[in-house]
Amino acid sequence: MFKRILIANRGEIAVRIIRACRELGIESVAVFSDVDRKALHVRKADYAYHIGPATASESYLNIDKILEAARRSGAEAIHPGYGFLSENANFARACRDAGIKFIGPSPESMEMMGSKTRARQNMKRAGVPFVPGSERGLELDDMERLAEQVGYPVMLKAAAGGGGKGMRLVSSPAELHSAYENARSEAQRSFGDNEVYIEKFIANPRHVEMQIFGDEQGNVVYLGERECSVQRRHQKVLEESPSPIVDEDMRRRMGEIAVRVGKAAGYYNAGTVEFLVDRERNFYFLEMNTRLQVEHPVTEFVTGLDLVHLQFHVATGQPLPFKQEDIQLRGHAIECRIYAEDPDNNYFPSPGKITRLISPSGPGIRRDSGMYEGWSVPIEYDPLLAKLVGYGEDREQAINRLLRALYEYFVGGIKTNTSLFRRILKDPDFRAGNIDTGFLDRLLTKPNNETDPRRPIIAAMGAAIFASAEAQATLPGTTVAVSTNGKAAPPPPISGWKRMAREEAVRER
Amino acid sequence: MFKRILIANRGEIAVRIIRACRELGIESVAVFSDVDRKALHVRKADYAYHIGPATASESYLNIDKILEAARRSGAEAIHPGYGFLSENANFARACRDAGIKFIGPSPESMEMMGSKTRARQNMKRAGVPFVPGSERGLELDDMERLAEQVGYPVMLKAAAGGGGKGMRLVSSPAELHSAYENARSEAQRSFGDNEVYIEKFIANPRHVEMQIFGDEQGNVVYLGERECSVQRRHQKVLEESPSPIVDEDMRRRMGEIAVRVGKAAGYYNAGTVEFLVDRERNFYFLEMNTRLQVEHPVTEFVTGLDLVHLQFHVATGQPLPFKQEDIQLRGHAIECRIYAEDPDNNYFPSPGKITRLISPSGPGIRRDSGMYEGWSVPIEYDPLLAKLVGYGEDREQAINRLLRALYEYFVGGIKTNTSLFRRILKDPDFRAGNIDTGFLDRLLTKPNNETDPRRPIIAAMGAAIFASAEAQATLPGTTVAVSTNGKAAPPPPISGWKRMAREEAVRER
Amino acid sequence: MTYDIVVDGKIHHVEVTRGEKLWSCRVDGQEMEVDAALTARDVLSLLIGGKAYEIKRERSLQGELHMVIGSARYAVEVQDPRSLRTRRAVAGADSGPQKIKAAMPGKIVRILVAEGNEVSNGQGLIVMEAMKMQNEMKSPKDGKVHKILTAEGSTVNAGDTLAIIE
Amino acid sequence: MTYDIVVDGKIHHVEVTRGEKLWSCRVDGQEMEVDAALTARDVLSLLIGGKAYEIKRERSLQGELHMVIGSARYAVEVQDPRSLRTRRAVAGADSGPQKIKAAMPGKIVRILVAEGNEVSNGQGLIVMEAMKMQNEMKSPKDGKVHKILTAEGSTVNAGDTLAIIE
Repeated sequence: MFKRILIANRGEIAVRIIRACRELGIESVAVFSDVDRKALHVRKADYAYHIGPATASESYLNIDKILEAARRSGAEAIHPGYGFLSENANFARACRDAGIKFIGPSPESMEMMGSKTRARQNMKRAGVPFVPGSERGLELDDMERLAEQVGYPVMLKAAAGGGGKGMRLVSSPAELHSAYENARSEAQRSFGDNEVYIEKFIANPRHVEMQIFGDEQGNVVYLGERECSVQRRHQKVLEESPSPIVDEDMRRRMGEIAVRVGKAAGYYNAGTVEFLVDRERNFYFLEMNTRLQVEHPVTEFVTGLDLVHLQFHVATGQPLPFKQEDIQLRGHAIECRIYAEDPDNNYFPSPGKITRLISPSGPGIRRDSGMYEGWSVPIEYDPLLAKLVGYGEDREQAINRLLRALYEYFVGGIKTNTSLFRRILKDPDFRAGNIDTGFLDRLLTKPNNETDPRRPIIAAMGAAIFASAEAQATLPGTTVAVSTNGKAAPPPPISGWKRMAREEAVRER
Repeated sequence: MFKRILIANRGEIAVRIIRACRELGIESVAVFSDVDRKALHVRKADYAYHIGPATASESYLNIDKILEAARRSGAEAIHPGYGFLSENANFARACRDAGIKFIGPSPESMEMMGSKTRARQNMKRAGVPFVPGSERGLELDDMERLAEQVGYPVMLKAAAGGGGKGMRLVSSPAELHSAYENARSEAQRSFGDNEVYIEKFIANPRHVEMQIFGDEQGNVVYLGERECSVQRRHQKVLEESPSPIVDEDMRRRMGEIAVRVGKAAGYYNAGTVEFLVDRERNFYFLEMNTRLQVEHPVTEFVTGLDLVHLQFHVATGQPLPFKQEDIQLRGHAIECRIYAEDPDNNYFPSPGKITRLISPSGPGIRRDSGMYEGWSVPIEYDPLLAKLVGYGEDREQAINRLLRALYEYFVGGIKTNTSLFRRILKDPDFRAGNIDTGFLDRLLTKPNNETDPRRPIIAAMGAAIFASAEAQATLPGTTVAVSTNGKAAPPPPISGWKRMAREEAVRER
Repeated sequence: MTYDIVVDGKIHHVEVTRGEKLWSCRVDGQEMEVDAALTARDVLSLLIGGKAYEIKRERSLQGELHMVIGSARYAVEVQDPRSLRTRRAVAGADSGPQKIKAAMPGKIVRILVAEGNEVSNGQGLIVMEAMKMQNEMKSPKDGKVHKILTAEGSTVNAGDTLAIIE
Repeated sequence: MTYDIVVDGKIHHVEVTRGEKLWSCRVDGQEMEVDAALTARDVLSLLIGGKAYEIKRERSLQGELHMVIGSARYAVEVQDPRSLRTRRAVAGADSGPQKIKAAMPGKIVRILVAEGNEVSNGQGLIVMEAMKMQNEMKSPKDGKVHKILTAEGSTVNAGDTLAIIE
């Protein structure tokens, strides 16, 4: 096994990988930008190296700086996490050239899969089903012709893309031109590559993906699917495994195709094959993600495996320690992505200082978090703070445990989207498994009435008791100045409380 | 399902049951003594009733007060947790008479099993294997005779006992008299019953127990064993499932005997049948615990079931939702009991205010806790603060994940036994599965050298930097007064830190 | 002590008096005996006739005071009855000119309206990019774009006024 | 600034100076450049040539200062070099009369020795019951029971001296 591994990432995924290192007796090396000196991944690592300013391109996306940190730390391998350099074949190649093991697939597999159009060609040869559309990036006029051919609505997608960037839905020829320009410029901004291709648009599909795992001996297995249809602006918000609509037979067929995709790409380490599923449960190859997914914990819960341990294992060149038939799926798991964003304000990002953090635990609850009380969420990066994952004997128990855990979760000082998950998990359609990629947008248009008429009165009383207990330390009759002191943490409990505490102490004897 | 359930307990188990209530949409009713007004179980419940002074006999052990609270709250059922009234048949009967469902077995089963000697008679009839000894409580002279007969060493045990109270090992006739008297008086003190019986002593046995579950239709299943050999003073410290020495065949035989025990007692709800296992892997019936065990989470991890949900389910009169053959055991789980006690001071209890609490989470880690930062651990009750449970694909991964989690766990202000678990989990014998009830005592006699020569220097530097940063707010050159302020929480960061923070802020731009 | 407390825009008149063991509270004329205990910083446990409430107090970056009960969050303003701010706080919601402020630092990607345009409640005004996400700031009311105080491509700080709707 | 710091009974001479970005530290003559950051209350993050240390500071009920690094805990005393307490702290361990104190409130169950008895290091002296557990308090050294200051059955408070061994 490796002696020392550098994690070229930040936040919850860096923490999760550092934990895996500690579990296996591997020394972990963190890297951090100026604004991440106090980040949790730096606190938890055995080594930490500063790699530059907040701007990702000058730190977490900077290949030279990361390799320099790896050399200085003597790391034998690098885990890229997700995002940042995780799907950058040049980085994987640079690691190889530097004699450092990149924990992931070969740069060749990444390149083949990285460009959606090339992936498409290879997969077609492997007999993988596709949504009708263009094989590769098109100029506007070709695109107009093909759009007419497959029929509107159509979807424009960035060839180098992912996570919804550079995607545009076009429902009529009139919109195609501007959509095409926007998609190209956004693709250029996001990926430095403005190649855009076209696909027939499938109304309200499900997004189901299959986890695969390969070793360098050429063995590839599938570890069950994940349902990722609950999305906002093409961003996954909640994922689960198994999918409510996938039965054993469909799982086997989808899994075998995913394995074929992996083998066609000479794939090893962890990968995910994404499919679109239509109402008739036909599925079409969407894309392959050549990295560990954000949502890998739901697969870990239902398989009982640790995918990061497994990544380390195969990266050392050893074969997979099990065969397809050894995989035992059991129970149901659901992941909620806790973001620093304000549900009451159009999900606007909400960075800042976490003044209070009360975290859930207990049966069936896993929490992968990158935050802690007193830490300030920087504005420069993705607002994912933590992942709350619930396991249950069945889907209903997993849902109920998550609702319980969300009830316990309190993040003070900033806004988070926890209330969104309460809405989702209580929604009758969701509970019945009736979800598709349009589900969340529909839900958010419904009025949100989580109200108990008595509560506002309790809130008023609580505010008065807080104020009264503290006022007694200052001038009687004055009130708490709400506007002042807002940015600082609230003042410590003062004599009003102290007296109250003393009284209780007396009472308790 | 019940609408409202009262939990006649406190601490982590009350919290765990309250969580199950919330998950199932059941309203939870907590009860609390004077010193528990701020306890976590009171914070988490939907209702809470004060039931008297700190002394358990006047609160948590007081049947009338608990039933009164149940009546006032309108609870339809009572969950007793473990300890306190959980194995008190009179309480179960009083609940029945009050028309409140006791979530557990019938008072009749409890009585049959409550007295070890009567249990023994019934089990013998059911063909359950026993350690040679007396059928019932004996007078001294009979005891001397029988001791000669089965041969020394022998063990004296309280008929009404449990958890090591009233137990005495006697290795020669000379010791029998005083041991007998001590056992009787301790039994009287602990259980109000001085009946004491005798058993042949098996050197360094293993303690393995089988979880069973019954419904009121008479179905009884077994849910796998738990190895509980790691004990200090006959108190379980760490438990795991499966046992390193139990294979499928032994599990089936042990499980079937446990089911026979349950059926012989007309048992329903959750119960545990304890066995002694000798070096040849022969097992002997020890006792039956007619309650949910502290260590039930390890069984929940390997079965994927929620035993408290299941308790509620069968308590409503419904049959078990599965059959024996549906039980799927997978992976390995280990539980560490985190106690407020000082490993460096002979494991002396260490109550007091928790000034800092940093809790582990992440893959394969479950934490059932009754503490929170700022809470004061009362001196009146059992020092169990929390249970840290680790799951893994196999035993080694479970051990490594626990070590990782223990590394993250920090409880400030009081002492806890976390360092003990690091010693156990790193011990070669433990890792090889070579454990018996004498294991821990042997381990504790070994020198504990968890030392890194560099660390004390780092500690000194850290102390100096803490002191320097704070000193600059006061008079230069003065040092931190260690002796003062000890009881209060440490002072908030002051201008020394503020300046440092500002400098960092500047640097980070 | 007596307070006027605005909860989500509605005023409640609250009197609280600490007794030996319990607090006597009167909210909008309704009497209650309350067992109140501060369990942790900013965490208040209330027992009212057996019913338990945990109230978490939070001050947001913008300085608003919130009371969080279970999963419900309430914006709260504690008022000295003699002050006038209450009425504003309650009335303010819809009448008069509204400032569109940047809730956090970011970059202005697009401005969708021009000064003088009529806008309706919920209509998109300005697209801002922050934390790798584009967000549309919408009009809080039907009205008219009185002023645009920023330009496409410019970087803004939290609290900056970007536009005024009247 | 300069400190004599006692870690688990051993003195270290420590000089710390805060620079622009880093702290210059000299411990027992050894020079180090340290990147120090307070990440949370009582939690200090140190980076020394890439190696990361998290140090948690704790004051116990008895007022002792501890530094916790990873899973290791160190009893620390920060000394003004001019004071004399240091020498005591270091020497004190074994010489002179030792008080046996109750670490917490409890009940004395049994007293196993009498005044004047010779006792050896680790020998049981007093059995105390607290938190439902009986605990034997042992002699910290070889010596003689100078005084017994409690009786069987009596209730004692934290810090009470129960016996003196000389």
